[in-house]
Amino acid sequence: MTDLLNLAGDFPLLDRTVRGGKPLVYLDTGATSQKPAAVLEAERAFNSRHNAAVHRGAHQIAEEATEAYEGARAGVAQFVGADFGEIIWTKNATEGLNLVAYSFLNATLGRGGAEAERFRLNAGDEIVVTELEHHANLVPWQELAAKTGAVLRWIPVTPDGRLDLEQLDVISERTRVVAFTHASNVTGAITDTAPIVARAQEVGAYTVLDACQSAAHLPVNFAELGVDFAAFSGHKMLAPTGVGVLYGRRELLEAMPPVLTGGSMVEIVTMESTTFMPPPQRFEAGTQMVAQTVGMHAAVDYLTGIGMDKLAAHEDQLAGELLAGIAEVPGVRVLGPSSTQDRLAVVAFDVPGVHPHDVGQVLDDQGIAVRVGHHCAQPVHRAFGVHASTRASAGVYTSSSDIQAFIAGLHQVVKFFG
Amino acid sequence: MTDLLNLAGDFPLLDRTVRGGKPLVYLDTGATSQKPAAVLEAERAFNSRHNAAVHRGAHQIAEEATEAYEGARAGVAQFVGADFGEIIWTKNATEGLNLVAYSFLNATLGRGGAEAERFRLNAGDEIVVTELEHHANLVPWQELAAKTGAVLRWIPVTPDGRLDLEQLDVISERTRVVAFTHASNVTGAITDTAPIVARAQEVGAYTVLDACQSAAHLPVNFAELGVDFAAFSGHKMLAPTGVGVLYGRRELLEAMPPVLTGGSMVEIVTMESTTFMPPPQRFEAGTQMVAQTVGMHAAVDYLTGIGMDKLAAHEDQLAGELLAGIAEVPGVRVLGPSSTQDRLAVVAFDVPGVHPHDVGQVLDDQGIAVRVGHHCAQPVHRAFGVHASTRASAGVYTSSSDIQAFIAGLHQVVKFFG
Amino acid sequence: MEQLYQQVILDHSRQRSGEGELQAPDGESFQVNPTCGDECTVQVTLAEGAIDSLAWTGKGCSISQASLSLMYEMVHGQPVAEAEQLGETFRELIHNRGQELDEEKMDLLDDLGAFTGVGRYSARVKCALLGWMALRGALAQAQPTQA
Amino acid sequence: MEQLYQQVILDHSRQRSGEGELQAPDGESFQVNPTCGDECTVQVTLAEGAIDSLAWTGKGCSISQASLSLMYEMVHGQPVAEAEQLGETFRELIHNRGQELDEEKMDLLDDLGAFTGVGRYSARVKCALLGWMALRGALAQAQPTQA
Ligand SMILES: Cc1ncc(COP(=O)(O)O)c(C=O)c1O
Ligand SMILES: Cc1ncc(COP(=O)(O)O)c(C=O)c1O
Repeated sequence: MTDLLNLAGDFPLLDRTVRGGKPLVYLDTGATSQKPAAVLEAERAFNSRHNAAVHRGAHQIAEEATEAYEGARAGVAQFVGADFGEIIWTKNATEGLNLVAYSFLNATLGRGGAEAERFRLNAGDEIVVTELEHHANLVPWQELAAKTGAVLRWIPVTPDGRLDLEQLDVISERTRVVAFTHASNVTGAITDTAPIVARAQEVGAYTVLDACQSAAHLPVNFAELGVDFAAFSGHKMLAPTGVGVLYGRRELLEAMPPVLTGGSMVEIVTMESTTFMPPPQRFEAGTQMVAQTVGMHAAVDYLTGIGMDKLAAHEDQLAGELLAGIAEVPGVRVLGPSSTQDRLAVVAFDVPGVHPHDVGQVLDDQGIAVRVGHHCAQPVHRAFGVHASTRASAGVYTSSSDIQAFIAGLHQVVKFFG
Repeated sequence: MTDLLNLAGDFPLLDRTVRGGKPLVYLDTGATSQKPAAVLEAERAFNSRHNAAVHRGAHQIAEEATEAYEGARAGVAQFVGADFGEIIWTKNATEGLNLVAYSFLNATLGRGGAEAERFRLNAGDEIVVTELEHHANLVPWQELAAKTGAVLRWIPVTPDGRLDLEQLDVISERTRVVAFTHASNVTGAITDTAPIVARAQEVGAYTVLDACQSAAHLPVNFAELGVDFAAFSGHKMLAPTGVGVLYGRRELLEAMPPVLTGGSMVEIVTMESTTFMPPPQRFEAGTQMVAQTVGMHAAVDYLTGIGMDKLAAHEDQLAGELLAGIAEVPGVRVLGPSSTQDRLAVVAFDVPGVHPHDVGQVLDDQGIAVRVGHHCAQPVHRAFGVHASTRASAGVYTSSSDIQAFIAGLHQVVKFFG
Repeated sequence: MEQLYQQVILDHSRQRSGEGELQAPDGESFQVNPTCGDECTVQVTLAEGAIDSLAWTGKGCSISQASLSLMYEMVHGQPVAEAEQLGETFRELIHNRGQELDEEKMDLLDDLGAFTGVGRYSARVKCALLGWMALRGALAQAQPTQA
Repeated sequence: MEQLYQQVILDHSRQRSGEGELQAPDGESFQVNPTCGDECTVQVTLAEGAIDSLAWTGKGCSISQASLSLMYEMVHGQPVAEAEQLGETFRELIHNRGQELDEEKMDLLDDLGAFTGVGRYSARVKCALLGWMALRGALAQAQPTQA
């Protein structure tokens, strides 16, 4: 049994009450996390001391802003085992995943010249995704396939909500891209990436990892994982909204055409044509979310201060408590692995005969915030034969008493609609 | 003579000092504005009271977050004379302009079905931009032209840095898009939009307005201007970084295919295909910059509280002081109109024989923050026969004594390098 | 809770009226609630300016199912104009943030008044209105364009 | 200000050495500073492991022009290895945030020591190094690949 962390006091929002004075029990971290005071302070300090356009001014505040912005890049790079130049700021993970797909589209349309030819997709080429994906790592690939004539194939899920690694021969010589999640936001399953990366490398396909749920809850090192690209969002890992990261292997980024174009990513612009800067600038058009990158820096510093190993152990403990508690509520079915092995503290479940909206409403009435719906992952719900589910998810600030309150609330739900 | 506003006290950053204790004179608002305490407070309050995933939860905080987010949309819509559903959140203006270009590209590639056919570009179609554009409203159109086979043409600038409205026959029956700026970030010239919009409508071309500098400094009403699309950035108008707006006429947005795809913008997702929500959601994939939209709401409320007419008059006064002061510095040439008629308080200039970096450095040494370089607008600099310039730009918090300090500093520059 | 989940809502969500499909509808509309993927289809036939028959299918929460069931009971057989009027009044109630409307309107709404509490929960507004949106779509399709 | 704009810098920015073009360079490199669009081209010919001739063109601020001019004076005619060594040391100085390096290195840098103050202004670092980046590029092109 691990010693649980006790950090809720760092998070201003968590001491509020809801629905007429009930203390808030926040179990919706899988959707978005709350932010520690240290993050809010960092953003505030930037805005009231160092705010200026970065990479653009010769004046002192502009220098300070540039250092804060690039310092944040360095901090995040270190946090995920990347080089400085391999970190591209995006507004969220969704943009990061789309960025890869659109850069490949642009290459296919002849942009980026000969260097970018390796990213072109032809009719008959295949893109492999998985049935477990969040829509953010599925729909952009459907769109890319539709535009290039490539064919979409997918790795199915097992009955306990994991990627079915027996079916890796979906990845073939025709496969050009393999896009898959590092951890599911529905089943909580953590992917064993090694066989997928190995298979993709064997056939020369690019790997794109959705690290939204993993980067927030586990130690990750993209260089060690050997993936080509990875995307994650700040708001899920204690950072502000409006900032995310795309990781790309330097050698690839250097050869890829830009997607968004405009200021701060060009070298020479004439009316007729434009040359582009090297990465990461090439992919950061216009004025960026500077204050939010500073918040993101503070967030990874906060997480590093705790230690991602400790955080993972903390959440592992909570996942166990969640699973054990739910198992005692009659009839409730967990959509995902029933043990904590390779699993996040993200637990979606079905209460037969009671719609998730109604489950959520009764919990909300007791001050317990969970998420209901399809969690932006309709296919995996369909695989489980349901339409939607209720999901409880924990974070660094979650305590055992939060879990207990939730389990008690769930008993109430069953009673109310029983 | 107008009564000048006296609001610097509302802006925490402005009371700081630089370069060893010199009071800051901030004349770089054209690049990015400082933020009033009211904006920082609004963001902070959201983060510490109401932060949750929007449009997704059944719990109370999620409801509050959704109301804050959509309330911000309503506030901004009103501020620019748009309907609620015509406002799309973006990370910056650059993304907004790219969004239009990529939606047209997607339509050209067959996405969006028959409804979207009207946006398809064919070889020989023309896109008209202007020599005055910021790279953000030039390079995306170069890229779209290169990908679709359309031809890029442009409206030239006059010797005093305005669009040459004598040359509107660049817009022809072949023109499909006319992209132009509402106000130049280099010359400060405010565009007389009516003849351009009329000419575009005559030939059935879509109009795309870069409203980055105008929305921040003038009353604007997109419905009255009659443009089809317009983009602007929060960070230039007292709002946080990381949030911008694309305005699009509802009828057009409803027919356009999405660009970024993922969560929160879909209806039904199967592994094979996806249907999309109506606008504005269709264009807002993934978790948005919610806290920043709340900050943007507070910013437009702050501006509305002052009155955009009053702000414009305030800045008009400062523009006059800037132009008069610069005129007395021997040899200095203003790149743009020399009177305040239809002109912002954004004044770029050339000090013959002294490179803008050196100009900026000497000013910086006196605590005066200006911008140096090409200001993301190389073509207009080329039109003026220079490579780069120094730019002083004012905002709601700028005072006459800021202008005086700057003019004194400019005399110093000439002396130092004389 | 009891304010939201009135007995009539719970009853209708279990014992649903009007579920089914028509063979030859004059109008039909499919609606989705994108938050949760809940969906419904409403079909109508018209005769002499009235809703001659109505049927619906769908999956969703107790609020959306009860709303469809009660809608069926209240509008089927009624003149189109009255059904539309009722829909407008119901929308007004649901957007009233948990407050009742005036007496006349509450009288008109009858059992639909049980949904008053839904208005307090903005995330549930769409649930209550989903069926009514589909009804509006189905009626629009069934009627000759009024231009 | 005087710390940044040392007299030697001001002098070299006005009286520039080495500006021009070579007829048949062995290596050449074009560099841009994207902030301001400043650019320069450096050309070299090599002979017996030394920089036989060097010429540059460019437009830019006093710092970048003076840096190119002084670079010309110090490396032209010098062995490639020494020029590269000097470039490394100069880069180290410029990244030292306005502090001098150890005596030995400052001796090596000689007049280039005048650029020490540039390191205090991070926005100007690129200006001071632009010419040296071009030199590195030109030398790389001129030399048979060392693999
Ligand atoms: C006229 C104009 N257009 C476009 C932009 C681009 O705005 P952003 O960098 O916020 O996307 C700017 C500001 O840099 C601008 O001044
Ligand atoms: C697994 C997973 N992928 C992608 C996303 C998309 O992230 P965002 O909405 O921040 O772009 C999410 C979160 O919603 C997620 O949980």
